Amino acid sequence: MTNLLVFPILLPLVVAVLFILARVRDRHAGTVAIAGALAHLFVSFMLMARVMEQKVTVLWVGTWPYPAGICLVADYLSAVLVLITAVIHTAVVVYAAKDIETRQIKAGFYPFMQILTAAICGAFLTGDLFNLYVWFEVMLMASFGIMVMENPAGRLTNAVKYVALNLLSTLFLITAIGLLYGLTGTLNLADLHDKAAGVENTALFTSTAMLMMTAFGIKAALFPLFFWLPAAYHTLPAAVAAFFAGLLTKVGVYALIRLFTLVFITQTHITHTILMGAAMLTMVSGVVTAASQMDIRRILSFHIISQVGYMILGLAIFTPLALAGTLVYMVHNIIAKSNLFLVGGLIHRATGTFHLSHMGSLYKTHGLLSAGFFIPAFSLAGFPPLSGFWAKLLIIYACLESGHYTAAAVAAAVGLLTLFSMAKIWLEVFWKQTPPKDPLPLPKNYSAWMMAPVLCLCLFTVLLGLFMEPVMQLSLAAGEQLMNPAAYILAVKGGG
Amino acid sequence: MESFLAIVVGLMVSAAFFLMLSGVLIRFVFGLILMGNAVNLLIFTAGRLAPVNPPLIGAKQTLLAAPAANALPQALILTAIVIGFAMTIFMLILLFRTHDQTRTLDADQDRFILETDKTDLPDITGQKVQE
Amino acid sequence: MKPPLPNIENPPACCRGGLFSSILPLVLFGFLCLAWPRVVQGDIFAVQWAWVPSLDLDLAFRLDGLGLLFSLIITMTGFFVTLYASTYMAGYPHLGRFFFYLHGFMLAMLGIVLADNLLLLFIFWEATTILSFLLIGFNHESTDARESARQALLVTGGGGLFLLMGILLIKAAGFPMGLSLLAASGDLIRSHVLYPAIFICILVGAMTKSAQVPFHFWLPNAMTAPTPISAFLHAATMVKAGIYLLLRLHPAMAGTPLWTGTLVIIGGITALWGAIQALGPCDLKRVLAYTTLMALGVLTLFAGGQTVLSLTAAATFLMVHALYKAALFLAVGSIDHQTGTRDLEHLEGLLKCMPLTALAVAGATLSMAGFPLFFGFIGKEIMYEGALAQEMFPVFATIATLMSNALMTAVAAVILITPFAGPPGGKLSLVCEAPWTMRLGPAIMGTLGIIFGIMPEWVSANLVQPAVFSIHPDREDIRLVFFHGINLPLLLSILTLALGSLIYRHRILLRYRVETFMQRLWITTPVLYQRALEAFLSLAGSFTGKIQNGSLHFYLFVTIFTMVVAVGWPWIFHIPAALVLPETVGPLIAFGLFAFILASTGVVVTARKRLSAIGGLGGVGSGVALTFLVFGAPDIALTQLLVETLTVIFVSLVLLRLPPIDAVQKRSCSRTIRDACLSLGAGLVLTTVLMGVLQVPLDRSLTAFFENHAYLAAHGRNIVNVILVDFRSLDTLGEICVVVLAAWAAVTLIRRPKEG
Amino acid sequence: MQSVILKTATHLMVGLMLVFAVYVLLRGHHEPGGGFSAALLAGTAFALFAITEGADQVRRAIRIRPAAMAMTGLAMAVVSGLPALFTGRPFLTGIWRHLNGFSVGTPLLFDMGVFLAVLGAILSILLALEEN
Repeated sequence: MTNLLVFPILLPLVVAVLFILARVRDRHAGTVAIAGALAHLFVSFMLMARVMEQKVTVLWVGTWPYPAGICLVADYLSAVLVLITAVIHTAVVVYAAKDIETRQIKAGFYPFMQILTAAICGAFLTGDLFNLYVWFEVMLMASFGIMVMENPAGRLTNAVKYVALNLLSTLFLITAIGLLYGLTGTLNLADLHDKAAGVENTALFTSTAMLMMTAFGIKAALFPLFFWLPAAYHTLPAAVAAFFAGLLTKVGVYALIRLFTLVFITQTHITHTILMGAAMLTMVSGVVTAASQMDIRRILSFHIISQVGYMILGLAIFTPLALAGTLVYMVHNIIAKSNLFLVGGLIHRATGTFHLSHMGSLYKTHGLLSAGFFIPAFSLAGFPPLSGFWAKLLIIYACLESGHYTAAAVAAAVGLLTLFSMAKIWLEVFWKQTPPKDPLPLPKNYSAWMMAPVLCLCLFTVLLGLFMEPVMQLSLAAGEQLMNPAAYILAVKGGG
Repeated sequence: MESFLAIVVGLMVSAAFFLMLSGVLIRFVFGLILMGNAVNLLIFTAGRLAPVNPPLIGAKQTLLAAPAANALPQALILTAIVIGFAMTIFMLILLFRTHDQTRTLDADQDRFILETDKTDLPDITGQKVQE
Repeated sequence: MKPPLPNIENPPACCRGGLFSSILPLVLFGFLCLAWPRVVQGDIFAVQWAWVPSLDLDLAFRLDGLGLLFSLIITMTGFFVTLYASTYMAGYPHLGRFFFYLHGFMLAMLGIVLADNLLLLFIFWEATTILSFLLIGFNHESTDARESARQALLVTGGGGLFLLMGILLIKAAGFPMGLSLLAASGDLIRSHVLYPAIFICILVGAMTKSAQVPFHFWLPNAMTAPTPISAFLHAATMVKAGIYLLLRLHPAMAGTPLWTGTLVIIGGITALWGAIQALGPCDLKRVLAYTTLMALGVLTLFAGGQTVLSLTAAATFLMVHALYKAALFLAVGSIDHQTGTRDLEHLEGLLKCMPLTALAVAGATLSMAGFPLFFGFIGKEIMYEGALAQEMFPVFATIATLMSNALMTAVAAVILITPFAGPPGGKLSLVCEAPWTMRLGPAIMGTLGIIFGIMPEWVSANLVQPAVFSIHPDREDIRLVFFHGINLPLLLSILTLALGSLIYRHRILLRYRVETFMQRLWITTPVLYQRALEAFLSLAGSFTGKIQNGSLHFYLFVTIFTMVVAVGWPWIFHIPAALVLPETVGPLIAFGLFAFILASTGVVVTARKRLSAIGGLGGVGSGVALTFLVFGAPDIALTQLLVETLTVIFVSLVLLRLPPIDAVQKRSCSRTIRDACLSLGAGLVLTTVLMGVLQVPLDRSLTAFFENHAYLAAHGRNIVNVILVDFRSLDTLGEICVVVLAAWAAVTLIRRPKEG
Repeated sequence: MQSVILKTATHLMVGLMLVFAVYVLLRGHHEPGGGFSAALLAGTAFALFAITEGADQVRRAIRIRPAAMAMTGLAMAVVSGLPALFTGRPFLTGIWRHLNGFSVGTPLLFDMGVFLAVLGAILSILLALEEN
């Protein structure tokens, strides 16, 4: 009996409800949201501690037993991702407290963020396929809401594309769930693992797996299903973009990892080979498209795609080490990517633009901000001892160790092109002199409260890199756990 | 019966995708509604067509008296219907406001195609964009 | 290149912070000196802390002869450069950052040469890459500096990736990361099937860092950095990291024909190429950069050899080069600093104004040219010995060494004679000597060139042999001596000087020849780099334009197409088998409903008016609802019906404010056909997959559980409702969240202020 | 809508529909119906009301803000899961009291929460659209 599992979902939900029912005044909104985020961080931390102790912990919501009820399960992967979600949520809310306009607060920015957090945690924790679908829908709706929140400059045409393609993906998803239910008669993931082995028509099973892969592939922004992401992310306010960029695609990646290590593992020579192809194409197409962009947010958005490719590559290789690499990559990338979008917001505040051509000189005038960009950017490019180095190293090593030399070469080449893009931003934004026609950077048009989360996340990036051994131990344990789901299944069954 | 339902589902899906691809966003919403219906039917069919009894336990009884239709897919469909309804309404309102902004709902128009502002246009030479 | 603008008005202030910070390298140098005698005796200092044991990565450091040699060079040069920079850089903005990076760089360099773990070495390696990027781009407001910094970053960073691959291949092949352990398993590595791949990866890493042809071009361009940086990074230390790596991996990997052959060829070509190009430029720093290329080539050539002799040559020349090159760079920097130019065409007669600098330059250039009595002479003798004894391509090695040495002699003469000889003209006569902080380094290093030249035995015993023995199993006693007697190397040395003076005499003609030759070259790597960059960018642009083209139709088409292909292809051959279904008998009215649904669907698809489309949708919805009802699902039938009603109400409310559905451009016929085909394909795939699913008997255990517990445990008779509010209430909780959020978001949208 | 008869008829019908909605809600646990259907029914009733009488009338009739209603519904659904927490059982475990043959339990509260949430949601969009 461990209700602790429900708190990462429940707590933000309660905070969101409180926001409306208690009519939190606009000027207190930030404080309440930060308090809520900190509480969420606390319970996520407790959950992590619990999982470190018990390895897998399960809660059967409503006390209904296996496999009929809905269970929440936290293994290493889930617990780590919940914790990292809480961290990003906190950072973003602290940043937003000084950045978001009253208009957006009135439109319900904070409750939406809270529910979005709840949904993300729900997706990470649930042990039931249909419940996963529900959390995806909550997530999607919350993201729609935040996206169209009163931001008069926001272009709704981009939001339309985002909404349309995401709706298509949820339709694919529910179709796949329906078919899978028809095939196996169950929705519980652990039960699905057992039933999957008994499905005789493997072609049919593979087809269902492919439909599922397409659905989550859209969510995770895999090639060639990523169009919705670059279409919309660059229109978002910095805090929102940071949150979305860090987490939304990763939930898709998480779902792929969960399903393709627990359920769809009978035909790995087909499914995981396809995943590998998709991963490589995703890595390359993301990084190539990024190179052509001149808007910071567009560059970063395309890089999200590229980096999702690395994570999926780890899944496709399908060894404990590779999955550990995927986990390290996810943690690293969520932190670094969110941070970069926050920095993008600060750059905008300092220069009034997002376009590389129109800015410059920040290295001279904004030293701290330069460091704030440099650390996550070069972590993304994979420079030691920052977190991104280990992530890249693990993925490449996993490729080489399992004999996937082409994949390793692609991963390395993409690393070089990432370096190219990050160097481009650095050169244009920080080193170049501001072009004569454009205004010089403003002295410091942002408060220390907006800088603080950036620096904290930088610190995480550095610390993660310096204290890699515990992270490695945890990731390897997570990788083992994913490759040998016996413990997961036993824990789920035992709770019934 | 099943094969007919499966064909109905398939045709509805085809119609839905065709409408979505038309590029007229209102028809996209129609496609969405249609697809929602098709998927619900699909889940229903996947839950197997059983005897026509609804899954209700009679008064004074504690268990089903006779075999009944599969209740679980029904519950899933109910959830899906309501979620689909919410999404459809949202999409509709979104289009309504988008129309205010662009004065068109033809997704093939340039106003829809352009994803970035003029100044954000891809600029591969690294030279400053001329305005 | 700008004409001279002598620096006479303001004697430059000295940056105190920089001056104080030069204590760090001095202290480190002192420590190394304390350890020196014991290292010479063969002791090895090693420390080790665990860092990431799961990756076999420890913070392991080890000071042996080779490490000592490099660390001495690094700390000594580091001290002189910091001291020098404290004056040279005075007046620049952000000096704090400058010295921070400089010291960071020095420590990273020490890390490379002291690390006893290949991964740890790589981490320091990358650190030097990134710090050199920051240092080369120090004058970041100049476009040249930025571009050179980026070029260096990309080339060495790319090489770093190769090196990483190489290291990971070694690890994947099951070898330890500890360097001393790795050295012990040399035979296994050399015979491993992955050896060629490992070798190539590591070679590319070393070649980019040490600027070997064809990756050499970043080095001359990096000369846009302030002079102390050029002296430290691009002459004495960083570029030698690649050489260090080759030497360090020598016991583990060298000795194969692949290793020797490749390194000798690449090294020889780089040496010749650098030496020839050194005649070209007028910018003194560029000249020095090309001579550095020559030196790096020679070092690579000797790192390729397997004998003690070859390695002795490499170690000796390493010191020769470090001493004269750092001194020359610093001296050229002084000239630049004092006169405002470093253009050979503008410089003359500086001997009078800057005699002490001239003396230092003389010491360094004579060593560079290999005059007897100077350390360079010793280096050259041993080089010729080594080249003649090379296992592979000895003739090529000897000729390459000879030619490049001859060219070096000529270049040395140019550097020594052109700026200093003759009377000072124009403003140059006002030039004064540089401050002591800037003179100290060149002076001492120039002097060391002579001292070492006079006492080669001491150098041999205390520096060269410990270094060579730490990477070679044989204890062959090869001593550097002042005079070997009349032999082939001596003859070659004499020949070198003769050839050198010949080249010096015809240098104008040769320079012209080199220039025309360069112009005639079909393609060179700098051009290739530039073109590749441009091609990549234009490819990226057109690729982005094609794929992220903004068309929703395209996006949807690709997405649906992907789905159809992904789902369809594993399934396609099983479709016929799927068509046979165990059918359930249902009420006949169901067929009527199906027909009604399809007819209504047809109406929606073909409708040209909004109202008829809405009517069609209503028809579909109610048809589906009735189907549910007929098959025993009153709950969803009711809900579906109500949802349908509300949807129609909302659609009507909104649609009346929107344009008619046919108010669009006409779509082309082919596009409609393509869309129709794809849609039909999607329908076909889903239908057949569904049929396939229906062939399998359903496991109804979940439903059975719900049926058995709905009333007894959950106190409800409507099983569907009990599932919703109790068995699966978490789903429902999420679902009402969706509804509430959707409503809220919609209201936000509706109330959104209109724009102009 | 000038006609008094029509107005009265609408009022009557809306009233009937609302009563029916409550009926559907309450019987939902045992017969077809439940929170969703009831909310959709009530929503349709209010939609009818809004179209004939205007949004103001609806606002006046329901008194509380639709958004608050929706949130109250959500809150009720969440709250219905909390008692279990305090008795040390998993979240959303049903807690029942049996009185004279009637069973009252937290799932019923949950269902009412669903009702309010969905109704509030429909109403808020409806009114916003009408007022636009």
